[in-house]
Amino acid sequence: MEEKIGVYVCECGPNIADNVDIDRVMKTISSLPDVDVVERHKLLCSENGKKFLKESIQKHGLTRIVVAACSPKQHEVTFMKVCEEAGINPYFFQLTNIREQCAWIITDKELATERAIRYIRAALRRIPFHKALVKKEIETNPDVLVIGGGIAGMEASLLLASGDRKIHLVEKTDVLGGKVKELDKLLPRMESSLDIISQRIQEVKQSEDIKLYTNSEVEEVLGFLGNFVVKVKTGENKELELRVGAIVVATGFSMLNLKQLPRYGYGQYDNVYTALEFERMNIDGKILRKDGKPPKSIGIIHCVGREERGYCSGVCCMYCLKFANYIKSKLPDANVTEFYQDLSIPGKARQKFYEDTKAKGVNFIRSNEVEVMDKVIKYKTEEGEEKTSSVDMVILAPAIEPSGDTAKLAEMLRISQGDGGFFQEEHPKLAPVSTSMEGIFIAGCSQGPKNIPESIVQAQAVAGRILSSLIPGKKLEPEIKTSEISEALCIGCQTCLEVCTYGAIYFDEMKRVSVVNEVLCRGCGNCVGSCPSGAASVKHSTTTQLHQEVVEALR
Amino acid sequence: MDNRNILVIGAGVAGINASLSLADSGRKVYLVEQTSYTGGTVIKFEKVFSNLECATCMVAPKQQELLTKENIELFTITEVLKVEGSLGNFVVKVKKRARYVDLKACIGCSACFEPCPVSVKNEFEEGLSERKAIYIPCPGALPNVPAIDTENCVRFNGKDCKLCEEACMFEAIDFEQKDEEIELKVGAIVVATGFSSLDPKEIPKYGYRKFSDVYSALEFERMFASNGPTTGEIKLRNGESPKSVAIVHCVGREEKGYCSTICCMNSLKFVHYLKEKLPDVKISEFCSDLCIPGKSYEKFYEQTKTMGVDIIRFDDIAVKEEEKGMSVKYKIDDKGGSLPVDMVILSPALEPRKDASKLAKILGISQDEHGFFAEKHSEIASVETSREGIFIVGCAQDPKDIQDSVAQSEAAVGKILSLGG
Amino acid sequence: MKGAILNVTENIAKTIINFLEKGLDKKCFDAVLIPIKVPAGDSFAWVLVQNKSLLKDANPLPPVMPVQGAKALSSITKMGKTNRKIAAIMRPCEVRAAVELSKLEQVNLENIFLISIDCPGVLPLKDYLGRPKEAMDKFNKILHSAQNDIQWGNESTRPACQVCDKFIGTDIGFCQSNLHIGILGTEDKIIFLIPNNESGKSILNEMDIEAEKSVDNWEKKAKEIIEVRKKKRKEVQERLKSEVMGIDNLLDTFSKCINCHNCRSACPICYCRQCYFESEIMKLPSDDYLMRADSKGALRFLPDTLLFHLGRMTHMSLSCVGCGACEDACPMSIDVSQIFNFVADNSQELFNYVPGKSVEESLPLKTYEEDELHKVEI
Amino acid sequence: MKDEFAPKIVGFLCNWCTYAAADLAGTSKLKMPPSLAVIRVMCSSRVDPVLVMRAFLRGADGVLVAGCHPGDCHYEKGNYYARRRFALLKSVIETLGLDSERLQLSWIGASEGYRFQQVVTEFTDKIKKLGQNPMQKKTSL
Repeated sequence: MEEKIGVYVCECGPNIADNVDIDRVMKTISSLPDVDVVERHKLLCSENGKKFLKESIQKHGLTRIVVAACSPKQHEVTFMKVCEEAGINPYFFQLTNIREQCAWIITDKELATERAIRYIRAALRRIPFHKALVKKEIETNPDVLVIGGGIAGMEASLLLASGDRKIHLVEKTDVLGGKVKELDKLLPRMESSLDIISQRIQEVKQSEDIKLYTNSEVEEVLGFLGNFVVKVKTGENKELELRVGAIVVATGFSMLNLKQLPRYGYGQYDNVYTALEFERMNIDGKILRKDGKPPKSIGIIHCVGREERGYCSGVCCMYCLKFANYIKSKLPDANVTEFYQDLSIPGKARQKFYEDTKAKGVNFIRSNEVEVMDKVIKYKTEEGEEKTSSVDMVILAPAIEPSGDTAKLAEMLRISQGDGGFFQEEHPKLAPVSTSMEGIFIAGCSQGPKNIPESIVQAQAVAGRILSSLIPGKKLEPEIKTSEISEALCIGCQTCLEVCTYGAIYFDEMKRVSVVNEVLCRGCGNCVGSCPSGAASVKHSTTTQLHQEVVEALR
Repeated sequence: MDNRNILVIGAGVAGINASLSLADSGRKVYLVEQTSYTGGTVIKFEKVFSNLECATCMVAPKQQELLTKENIELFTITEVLKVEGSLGNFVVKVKKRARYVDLKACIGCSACFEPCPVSVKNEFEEGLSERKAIYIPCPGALPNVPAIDTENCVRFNGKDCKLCEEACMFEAIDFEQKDEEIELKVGAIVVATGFSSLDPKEIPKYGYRKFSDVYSALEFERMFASNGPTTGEIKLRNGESPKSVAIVHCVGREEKGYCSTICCMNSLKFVHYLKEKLPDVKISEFCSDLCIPGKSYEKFYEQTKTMGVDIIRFDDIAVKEEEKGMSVKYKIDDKGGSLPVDMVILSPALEPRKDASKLAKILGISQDEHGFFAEKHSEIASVETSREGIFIVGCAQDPKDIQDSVAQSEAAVGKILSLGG
Repeated sequence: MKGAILNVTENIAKTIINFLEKGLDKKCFDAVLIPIKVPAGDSFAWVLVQNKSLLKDANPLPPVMPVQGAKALSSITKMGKTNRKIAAIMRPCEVRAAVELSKLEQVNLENIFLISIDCPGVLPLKDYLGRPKEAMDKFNKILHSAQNDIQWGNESTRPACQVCDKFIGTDIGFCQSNLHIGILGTEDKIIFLIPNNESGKSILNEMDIEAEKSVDNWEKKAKEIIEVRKKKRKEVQERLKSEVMGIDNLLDTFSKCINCHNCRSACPICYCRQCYFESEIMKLPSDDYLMRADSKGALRFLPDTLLFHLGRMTHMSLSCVGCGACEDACPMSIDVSQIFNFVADNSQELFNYVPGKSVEESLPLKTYEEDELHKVEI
Repeated sequence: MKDEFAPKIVGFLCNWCTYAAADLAGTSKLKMPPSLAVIRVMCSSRVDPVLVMRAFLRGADGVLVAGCHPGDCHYEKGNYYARRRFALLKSVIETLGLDSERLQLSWIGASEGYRFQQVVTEFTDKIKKLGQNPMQKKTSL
């Protein structure tokens, strides 16, 4: 059945009409063989403009629509809705821009009219190759897998758990609480971390919507957003298969191994402790040297491993100040010196904590080169002078690193590692807790070094992203204009698979062809640009459609 | 939670993100914005650190999605008057000031600008260029619909002028529009009102507004903006390009008593701006501490250093005028120095909005000693307030970068949706 | 560089075949992929030999390359790895093409034992087919002039072979075979067996051949010839620049092209199931051709000949190993391989990529650097 | 002015950045030569080299591929791949002695209306100097 094509030219008040000779456009386009209806209107995007368009489509029984007006970025959606209401598939429609890219930028009215006609003819060449596209919906499983039972993992689990959404919390060790439970007091009000953490752990254990698997690890992850199948090896060495809709990675961090940095004397001299060891000491109550006596002069060294790791971990300055407060409260007349490179104390409350600590008689020395010898710290001042400070205890603040199994997990989840080896967020500014693999989220220090409040905010943010996208009972509506790969043409070279940013293409081992996962595909067309044989194509932006526009441009 | 609708105050990057997520989950969102445009402070930036991404490319798609999302109702030039009730049943009264341009009819063709006789300093452009009484803040602003500034419009000051109305072919301009008070019933409120910058004029030693070529960070940002007053050209008041520039960090830190988190990174970004337009300009960056935490920020600092900038530490600093240009006098420990420069860029502290205390009273939430809204618990509940159902996100709660503001906005969504209903 | 030295019995080919037979006996590999003269005697074909006795009239270094070795290996392993070990003895360009195809999932190198051999080049198929006997003598003369003749095989072999600077199957030829057989400068008395990696060494151990002898003088001679070839390659490319490059020269050069696309069928790197230039995308309504004829005045048919060649060059120039199979296949004797080689050199130089050098090195278009190629940006 | 050579340039503009910049140039009424025929693609990585080659051999006086600045890509990495493909295409054309000056890759951000005007104007001038694409008249092409 021959397509019935209608062309609607919008005057946009004076904006197009002033610089494009609409009459000449109407005359030229009407003379074209394959056009059935050519109409004009003062303002198609207005209410009566849309009514006029809808009625005209229905009256003439049109099947393809070309509208020549403003930018598709502004009104493509508007006119597609009108087509839908008029009873034709919204993708049998092309909006060509004769305002921002024609009437408004070309001075000579003759030339602007010529360009407008060319753009309309380009749309007319292209529209016969348009195919009807229908909104897709896919079933989703609302349950969520949370990897890591630290402060971030627990917070996300508690917010996500509800009657119609089960949470599977997998923890590698046998206890919840992660690194926070290894801390004595929490900033800034020096509350005991036990009070805060144990209450959280209770809530997790008591919630019947959270299934806790301790001493367990994720072995394999298959599937995609809404339909993940995860194999978990549990403590009793059983293999479990969990079906979930989203995965939250909250695997925390590990501290730089200080043995790698001999100049700090860790493991060589007595009384040189890491931050966590010092926290342990405070949890146990007393600050004592190896020989059981309280120390008289303590050196706290910031930025240990900052140069090697190439980033500032951001949290050490504050907890080193906290240590000074531990010491001053337990050993008021002990001498405390902090060696730092830069004081990272951002935000409204942190500088005050620094000034209060300094007021307690803690001395601060800025030095980029610090070395720990037996009972003495050698350092170079900014002017390059070598100085020493005798101490009988040293506390080291090591850099924060990705946790041990980050690389393995990244590969299993097909997400990438970014700066510092931490998991790479989808967008550093607007999507800090999601990844390029839709349905897989990251929270806390697994995404980068951060303090407790920021980890908790990120966990709550992951809950926000999942609660607003993976809704029990509601189907997911993925992108419609996705790419597709013709099974007949594909030879399985997997070039497309490797260039796809979103892991939206997988390889069918049986048929030895690449296949697009339409739930993950966002329609960028990178695979099509990389495919030599033209087997891959993007719906609504096929090579033939684009070539028709080229043909008209060069007529 | 009985009422599922949500009120979001402030259409900056945090407010937009919260509104979109809440709308995605099916909630009805009322987004109230004080100015006539969305995008808040972020759209004033040309690029954002640390990957120097173009701010408009990043935010414009979100602004467009906001304008076309069904269950988001945007109220521009609107402020909150009264808030009553509690979690699940808030009744909010807002005052929607007249825009005098019909949002539906106007198609943003800007035909009405040219005839307007009035020309005043454009606040969006930090006063670097002028705008008419009927104006949009900058090309590409969304919604792309002008507003009439009744303070400066001659019609609203006695003269019977209708020039803009006559220029409009769509009868979009309606002088009879009235301010209206609207009552909104919502279940929760997200406060994303952002920050304002300390006015460096308050600290005389920087010579701001005294010497000609001392600029604030936002002024320099607009000077560099490709859609801004100079379309990106970096020029002194006398039209020449600067040969040497000093960028001063921590402006107002001592007076305020806190570090504003983002000025170091923002100032390092300016080195890239300067080198892009003026490859052999001499740049010195004056800072007391370098606050560049996190996995990516130090890498940006190291990369910036390779472009040729000398980092000078200081305890105290002042800007002096010389016969030609200016000089920066600085002191560190007991040593000091003075550096002649043509241009000085100041990174002022971030402080709460001027109307923060008024809004705090209306919302019934408290403020901290600096005037930022006070969070319920700084460690484990930093997006909640003492009043249940009212959440604070972004720089309104504490100076932070875009990533943390967006994370907090998403966290508020998480808390709201987890309350069920 | 270390390797083993075998004394030649009768001739080089015989010695290599004995080595392969010994390999089969010792179960180092279960079959051998090797060219064998066809019964009609005027060509060679790849044969997968399992019965040792049939190896006797095989020829590891045939005078012609009717089928590029990588194509044979691809058809064996395209659907997945073999579970039995196969030793394939091929020219360095065939080994490199096979490695390149493995990165495109068209060859699976697991259980494949690649043996390369110094390659003097091959005769054009046309010369051989007409008079196989005389051509064979000419080829043997080239082969045996391997003693010290710096101009080793560079007049009667194919144009592509005369300018080939990667005819050695070791790292100096950017090749990653498991084992390389050196015959240069050995005056037919000995051959060198040079293992390129662990699997090469282990096979030699299994066959208790000790590979600790120095092969430095062989390597020195090879490098000399490589330099000669490099110089000749530059000269040919200069000539091409003036004679073939530019729109008019190109149109004249390809005006004789009959669109048979043989060059594509013979090419080991062109692996598509259906070529883009024969797919639906290129089939346009008749008014398109009328429109083009209208704007140009006239339009030649079959159309888009140059588009096919230029388009194919964008598809394969990064992986082209310069084996010259395309030129052998061209019925109209268009010197396609020299043009494609010239384009390939420049494309590969862009990403300093050598096709088939290593399995780990990713194909340039499958990856990217964040900070690169600023000269193409405006 | 009528018979002066009016170049025909095909422009593949990425929807998120350069097409937005073109719209912004429009709303700011920035005048530019009418030589560019804009074709909107979702990402510069959608443009495969043969699509550009077909336009070039069919007689396009110039072909412009334009997208987001590296690092700004809406799909994170698309423009990195597009840059490599474009570099390969340009190398093939250059080696064959066809004037690769007619192919241009530019990064134009959404707020760079002026830069879009400048790129279109300068590219048009460059093509005017190069003259008509000889391919247009070659009958055997």
